[in-house]
Amino acid sequence: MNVMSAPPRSDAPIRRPGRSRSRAELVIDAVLLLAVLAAIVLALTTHRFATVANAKAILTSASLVGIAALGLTLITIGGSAVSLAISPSVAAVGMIFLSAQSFGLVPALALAVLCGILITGVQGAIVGYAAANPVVLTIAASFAITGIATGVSGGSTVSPTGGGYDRLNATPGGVALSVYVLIGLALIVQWTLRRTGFGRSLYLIGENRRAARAAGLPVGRTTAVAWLAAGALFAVTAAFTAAFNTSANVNLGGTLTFDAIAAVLAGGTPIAGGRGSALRTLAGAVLIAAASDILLLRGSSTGVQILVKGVIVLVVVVLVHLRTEGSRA
Amino acid sequence: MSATGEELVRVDDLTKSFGSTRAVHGASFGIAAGEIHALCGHNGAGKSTVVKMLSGQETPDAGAIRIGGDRLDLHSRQVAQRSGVALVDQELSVVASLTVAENLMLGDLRAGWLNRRRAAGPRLRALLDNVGLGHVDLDQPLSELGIGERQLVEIARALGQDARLLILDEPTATLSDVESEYVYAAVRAVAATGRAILFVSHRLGEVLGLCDRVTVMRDGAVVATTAVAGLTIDSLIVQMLGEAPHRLRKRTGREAEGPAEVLNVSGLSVAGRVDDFSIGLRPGRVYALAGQLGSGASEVLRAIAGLVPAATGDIEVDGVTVRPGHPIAATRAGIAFVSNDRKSEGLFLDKPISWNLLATRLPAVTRWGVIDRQRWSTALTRLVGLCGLDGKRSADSVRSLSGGNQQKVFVGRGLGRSDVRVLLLDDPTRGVDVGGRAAIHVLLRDAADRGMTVLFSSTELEELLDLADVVITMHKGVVVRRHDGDVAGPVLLREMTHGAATPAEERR
Amino acid sequence: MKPPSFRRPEASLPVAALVLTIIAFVLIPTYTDTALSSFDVYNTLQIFARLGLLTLALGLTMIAGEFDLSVVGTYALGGMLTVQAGQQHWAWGLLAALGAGAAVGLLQGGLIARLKIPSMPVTLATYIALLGLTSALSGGLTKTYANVTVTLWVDQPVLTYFSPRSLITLGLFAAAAAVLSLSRWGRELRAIGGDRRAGRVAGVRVDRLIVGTFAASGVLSALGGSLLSFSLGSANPDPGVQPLIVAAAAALLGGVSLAGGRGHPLGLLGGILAVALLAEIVAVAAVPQYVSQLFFAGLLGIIVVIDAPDLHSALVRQRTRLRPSHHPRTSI
Amino acid sequence: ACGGGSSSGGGDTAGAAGLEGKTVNFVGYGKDNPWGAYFNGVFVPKLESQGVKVVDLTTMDPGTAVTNFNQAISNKPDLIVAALLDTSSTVVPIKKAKQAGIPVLVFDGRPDPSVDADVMQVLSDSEALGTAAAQNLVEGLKAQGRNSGNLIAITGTKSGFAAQDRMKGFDAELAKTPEYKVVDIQDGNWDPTLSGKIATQLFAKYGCSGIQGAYGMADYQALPIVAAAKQAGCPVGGKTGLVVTGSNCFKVGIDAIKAGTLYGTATEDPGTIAEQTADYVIRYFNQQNPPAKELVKEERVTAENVAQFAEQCSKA
Ligand SMILES: Nc1ncnc2c1ncn2[C@@H]1O[C@H](COP(=O)(O)OP(=O)(O)OP(=O)(O)O)[C@@H](O)[C@H]1O
Ligand SMILES: Nc1ncnc2c1ncn2[C@@H]1O[C@H](COP(=O)(O)OP(=O)(O)OP(=O)(O)O)[C@@H](O)[C@H]1O
Ligand SMILES: [Mg+2]
Ligand SMILES: [Mg+2]
Repeated sequence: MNVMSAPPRSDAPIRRPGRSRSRAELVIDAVLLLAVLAAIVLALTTHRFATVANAKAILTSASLVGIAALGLTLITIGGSAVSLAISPSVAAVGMIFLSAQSFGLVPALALAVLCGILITGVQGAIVGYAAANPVVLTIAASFAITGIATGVSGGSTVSPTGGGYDRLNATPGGVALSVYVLIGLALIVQWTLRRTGFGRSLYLIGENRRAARAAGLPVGRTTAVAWLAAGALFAVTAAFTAAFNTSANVNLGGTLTFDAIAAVLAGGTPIAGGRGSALRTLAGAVLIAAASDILLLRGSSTGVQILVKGVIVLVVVVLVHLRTEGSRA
Repeated sequence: MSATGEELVRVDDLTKSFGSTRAVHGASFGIAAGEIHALCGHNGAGKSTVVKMLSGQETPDAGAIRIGGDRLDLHSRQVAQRSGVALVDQELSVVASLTVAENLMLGDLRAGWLNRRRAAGPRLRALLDNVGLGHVDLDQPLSELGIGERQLVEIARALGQDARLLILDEPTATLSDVESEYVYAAVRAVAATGRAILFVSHRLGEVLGLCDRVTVMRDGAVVATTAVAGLTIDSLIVQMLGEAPHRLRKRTGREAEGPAEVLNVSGLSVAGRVDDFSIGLRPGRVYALAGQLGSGASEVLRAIAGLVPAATGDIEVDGVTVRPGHPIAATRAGIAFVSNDRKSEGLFLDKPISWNLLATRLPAVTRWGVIDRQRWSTALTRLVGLCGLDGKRSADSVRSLSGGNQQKVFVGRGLGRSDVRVLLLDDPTRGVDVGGRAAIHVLLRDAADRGMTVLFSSTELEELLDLADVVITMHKGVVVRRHDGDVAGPVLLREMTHGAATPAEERR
Repeated sequence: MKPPSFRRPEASLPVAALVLTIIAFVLIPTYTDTALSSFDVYNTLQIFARLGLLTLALGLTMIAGEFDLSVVGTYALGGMLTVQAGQQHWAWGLLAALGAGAAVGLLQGGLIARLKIPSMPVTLATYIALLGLTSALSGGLTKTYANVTVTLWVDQPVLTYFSPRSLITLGLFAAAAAVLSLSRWGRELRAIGGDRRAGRVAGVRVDRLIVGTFAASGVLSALGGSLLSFSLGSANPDPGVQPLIVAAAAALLGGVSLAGGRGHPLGLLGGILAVALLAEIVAVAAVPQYVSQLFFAGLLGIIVVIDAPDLHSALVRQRTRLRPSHHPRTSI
Repeated sequence: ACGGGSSSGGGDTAGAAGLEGKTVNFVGYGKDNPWGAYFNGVFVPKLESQGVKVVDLTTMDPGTAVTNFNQAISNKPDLIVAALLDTSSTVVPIKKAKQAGIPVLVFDGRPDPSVDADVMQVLSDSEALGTAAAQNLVEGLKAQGRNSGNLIAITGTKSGFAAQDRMKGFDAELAKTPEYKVVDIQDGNWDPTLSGKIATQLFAKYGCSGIQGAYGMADYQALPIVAAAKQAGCPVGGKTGLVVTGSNCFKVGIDAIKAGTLYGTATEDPGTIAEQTADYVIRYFNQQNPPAKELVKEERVTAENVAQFAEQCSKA
C-alpha cells in the first residue's frame, strides 16, 4: 500500500535551500524546547512526581508495553510498518505459558517463546518472501489467532497449573523484574541492530527494499528473522503479563497493540522504516508512561490520559517528519 | 509548412537551478503559430527543465514566458493548462488503474465537473483513431495495454486538449515506427490548425522530417535556433556536440581473442522491450550498450541482473547457468549491478557512506554475524581509496554528497570485491558533472584492468568513445551492430537515433 | 463512467462475495431447522447500517491511496457528541457530530497533503487521541440518549425490509456512487491513488482531493456513529478495534486495492452487504462467533497473499519459464 | 408484573411432562468471555436435557447484542433469555418484545428502570457483593488491629449497573465505619492489565503507608493489585500488610485466599446463577409462576470458609 511507502515521493516539491529551511528548523527546535520545558515544569509542580517510588512506578508500567514495543521496533525498522496482531499473540502465548506451568517455569517460558516465534514468524515469512502487505496480513492473523484461541480454550480463563510463574513477579532490589528485563532486552536489541550484520541489513532493507533487492541482500530471510525475534519479545511480554495477572484469557492483550505502536512512534521511529533504535523506543515507552503518570497524579481521567498519548504521538510523528525532510533538502 | 506565422510562444532568458546544478540558463527562443518546433540536445542539456517550466511543473528562477503576447506566471499545472499548454511528459504519465477513456479525460479542463463519458465518446474515439489506436476499446483498463500503446494514449490526451501550445517531451522514444507515423500525422494536423508545438526528441531523423525549426541546447544554454531546411543529421549532431567529435576511437590494444568468455547471454527476450539479445563478454574489457530511452539497453542489463521477472533466455557466468529473475542468484554468480536510478534502486540515501559501500559485503566484514571492526575498517579504507572518496566523510550520509560523488559510492560498491566477475552499469554517469564522470571512467577502466568484465549502457557519445572497448548499438529492442574496431562518433549517434536504416531510407 | 466490467477485481470480488453469501443465506433452511423470514433481511440491513458508513469512509481513503485508521475514533466521537449535544434536539447532536467529523478530516487531510506525511502514523495518532477525547467527554461512561422517539424512528421497519437507518446508509452509498460516477472526482480519486505523480502531471489537484477525501471520511464516520447512537439510545466511548477491522475486511472484499487506485462505492456496498449477510447467517444458524472470525481470517489472508508483489513476480517468472521461446539463437 | 407469564402460557397445551417443543432464544454473553463461557456451559445443557430448544445468539459486542435481540424477537420463541451488555441500548428491544408478546428473562445485571416492569429477572445481588467486599476489608483491617485506614477501589466498567450497584453496597457498608476512608476510585474497565497499571501508579502516588486496603471488583482485578503492591515493595496480607479483596470469585482468587495474599472475595460464580436461571425457565414453562424478580444469594468468602466455595468458584 503506498500509504506506507513514505518519502522519497517523486512528486515532492522542490525545496529551496536557504533561510526558509533554517527558519523551519528553528521553529521545530523552539517548539520542542518549549514542550520539554512545559513538561518539566508540569512534572516538578506535580505532587509526588519526583520521588523514587514514582520513578519505579513509571518504569514498571512502561516495562510490559516496552518489551513488546522493542519487538515492534524490529518490524518497523525493517520496513514492514506495524503488526496489528500483537494483542492476540500475547493473549494466546500467555494462555500457553500459564497452562504449561506444571512443567516448571523454565520449560514453560521456553515453550511460550517458541510459540511466540512460530505465530509471528509465519507472518514475517509471508511479509518477507512474498512482500505481502503487513497491515492487512496482521489483521487477518489477529482474527485467526483470536478465533483459534477461543475455539481451543472454549473461551475460558486459563489458571496457572503450577506456582513457578510467580518468580516473574519478583522485585530484586525493590524494582520489578520486568524492568530489568526491559532494560536488558533493550540493550541486546540495540547491540544487535548496531553491531551485527543482521542489524545493518535490516536498516538497509527498511530504508529501501528495492535497492536492497537489487544489491542482492537476503530481503526475505532478514525480514522473517526480524519478525521471529519480535515474536520472541511478544512472548516475553506475554509471560510477564500473564504472571502479573495470574490468569490469562483471549482478552489478556488488551490495548497492547496500539500501546506498543504508540511507544515506537513516540520514540521517533518513522513508520516508513530504515531508522529508529531500541533505546529510542524505550524512551518513547517511558515518555508515554510518564505523561500518563503525571496526569493520573494530577487527577485527570483515563480519557485525558489517552488523549494526551495520542497528541504526543501525533506531535512526534509530525516533528520527526519535518526534521528529516528538512535535513534532506 | 514553414514558420512564417506570427510568433505565438516566446521564451526569454529562462533560468533554473537545482541547488548547485544550473539546469537551464538564459534560454530564449520563440515558436510561431502553426510551427512544429524541435528542442534538441544531448542528455542533461536542460530540455525537460524548459518543458517543466512551460508546463507549470517548475517555476523559473528568472526569465519570462509569453503566450499570445501575454506574460504568464505558470505556477501550477492547472494554471498552465488554463493558459492553453498541453503536455506529454518525458515520463509516462497515464494511470494504469484507470480505463483508456478516463485517462483521456483526466485533467481535461473542458470536461467540467460532470462526467460526460457517454457524450464524450465519439470525440475520445476520434482521438484514439487519430493516433492509430483504432483497435483499443475506450473502456478497456489501461493496464491491459502495452507501453507503446499507453504512450499513445497520453499523446492522444494532450492532442485532444485544444491547447495553444502543445509540448511533447520525447513522445516517440518508446514507440515503433508505425506508431510514430501516426503521431507525426496527428501532430502535423494539430499544427495545421495554427497552434504551436514544441517537440523534444533524440531521434534526429524525425526532427528533420517533422519539424520546421530546431532549437539546440547544450549544457543548459541555447546554442542556436535554425530552420530545418538548412540542416542535415550530421550538421545537427555538430550543433549538439559542439566541435564535431570526429576522432576515431582509440583501440585499447587489447586482443579481440583473449581468455574465455565470462558472461554468455543468448536469446534474452523481454516481451515488448527486448527481442532475442545475445552476447559473449571476455574479462578485462569494457563493453558498452549504446541506445536511447526505449532502446532496450537498460532492460538487457536489468534482466541479466535478475531484476526482470518476465525475462527469458540463457545467462551463463563462467559456464554456470544463472536462473533469470533472481537477483540473489545473480549476485551469487558474481554479477554486480548499478541501476540508473540510484535514488530508488541503488543507494540508501540516509545511511552513511561506509554502510552503502559495504552493503553487499556484509558476510565478508562480519565474524559470527557480528561486525568485525578490524575487517570493516580495512575493507572500507580499501574501497574509499579505490573510489577516490574522502575517507574522513565516510560516516556522513550519502544524501549529503553531490550527485557525482553519490554515483561514485554506488559504482564503488561493486568494486574491490574479488567475487564480482561482471559489473553491469546502467547509464553510470547520468547527471554527473565532468569531473565526477572522469573519475568514474577511471574506476571502471581500473576494474577492467584487474580482470573484471564491465558492461555499461549509455547514451552519450563521448563516454562511449572514451571508455568502451566494444560498443553494441541498440535501437527499439534489437541490436543494430557490434563495433569491435574503430568507430566514429556520428556513426554511433546515427545508429542509436536511427537504427540500421540506410541513409537512402531517410528523407534527407 | 460505466460501472466497471465484471472481469475486473473491483467488480468481480464483491459480486463473488455477495453471490456466495446470498446462496449460503438462502440455503439456511437446508442446514438448520429455521425457516427464513423477511425479518432476516431487515436484520441483515440493520447490521449493514451499523458498519456501512465506516466501510465507505475507509474505502474512499483507500481508493485515494491512503488509509484512515482514525475512522473508528471519529465514529466514537460522533456517537458521543450526538448523545451529549443532542439531548435538547436530535439535530444539534447530529450537527455537532458532523462538524467534528469534518474538522477531524480537514485537519488530518491538511497534514497529510501539505506535509506529505504517510497517512498511517497520523491517523493512528488521531485514532488514539479521539478515543481519549471521547472518553474524556463522557467521563468514560456510556451515555444514555433519552429521546426514545428518535430511537424508535430510526429503526422502524419501512417497506418490510428497511429502516430509516439502513435507508440513509444505502442512500449515502448511492450518493457516493453517483458522485464518483457522474463527476470527475471518481476518476481523479482513482488517479491519485493509482499513480500520484502521473495524476499531478495530468493536472489533477492532488492536495485538494486528499483533503476533501479525508473530510468526507470524517463526516461519514461521524454520521455512522450518530446513527448508531440514535439506534442504540446510547453512546459507548470505546467501540474497540473490531469495527475497524471488520470495515477494512469489508472494503477489501469490496474490491478496493491495497495499493490504491481501485474500487467503487458500489463495490464497497457489495463488500459490506456480504459481511452483513455473513453476520446474519452466523446469528440465524447460531454458528459460534469464532468460526466467523476464522472465516474472515482465511478470506483476508487469501486476498493479501494474492496481492503480494513478490509472489506476483514469482508467478510471472514461472509463467515465462513455461512459455517456450521460439527465437532463433544468434550470437553477435 | 407477570404480564409475560400470562401471555405465553396460552398458546401451547403445556403438558407438565417434559418441555418438548419449547424454544428459548438465548442472547447471552459470548463464549469469548470466561464468565459467559461457563454460564453457557451450565445453562444450555440443563435446558436441553429437559427438551427445550435453545437458539444461541450470544455475543460480547453491545451493537451485535441489539441486532441479535431483534433477531430473537423475529424468531418468535417462547422466551428470550438475555444478558444486558449495555442497558440503555436494550430498552427499545425490550419494549418491542413486549409489543410482540414475547416474554423476556434478564439475568445477571438489572435492566434499565424504565423497562424494569417489562421483564422477568434473575439477578446477581450486586449490592450484596459490594457489601461483602467492604465487610472483608473492615474485618481484615480490624484483625490487623488497625482502627483506621485508607482504601482504594478499582472498579469494573463504571457505566454498567453491575459496577455502580456494587459500589453502592460497598459505600453503604463503609459508611458504618467512617474511620476507614476510600481515598481513590478508578475505572479498571474489567481489564486486569489496566487495573494492574492503575494500581502501580496509585501505590506510587500514596506510598505503601498511604494505602491499607484495596478493592478489585473481580478477582482478576484484585490479583494484579496484589502483584502491583508487591512490586512497589508494599507487604501484602499477614499481620501488617495490605488487605485486598475481590467481589467476584474465580479459581485464581480462591488459590490466593488459600495462599493468604487475598483476604477475601464474594461468590457471583457463573455456575450458581446459571443453575438458578435454568431452573427459573423450567419453573416458568411449567407454569409454576416464579416471582418476577429473583436475586441469587451471594456469599462472602474468606479464608475461614474458602474450602466450602472452592469447588463452586473454580469453574471460571
Ligand atoms: N529536480 C531536479 N533536481 C536536481 N537536478 C535536476 C532536477 N531536474 C533536472 N536536474 C538536472 O538538470 C539538468 C538538466 O536536466 P533535464 O532533465 O532538463 O535534461 P534533458 O535535456 O531533458 O535530458 P534528457 O535528454 O536525458 O531527458 C541535469 O543535469 C539534471 O541532472
Ligand atoms: N529536490 C532537490 N532540491 C534541491 N537540490 C536538489 C534536489 N535534487 C537534487 N538536488 C541537487 O542537485 C544536484 C544534482 O543532483 P543529481 O545529479 O543527483 O540529480 P539528477 O540529475 O536528477 O540525477 P539523475 O539524473 O540520476 O536523476 C545535487 O547537488 C543535488 O544535491
Ligand atoms: Mg528530458
Ligand atoms: Mg536527470
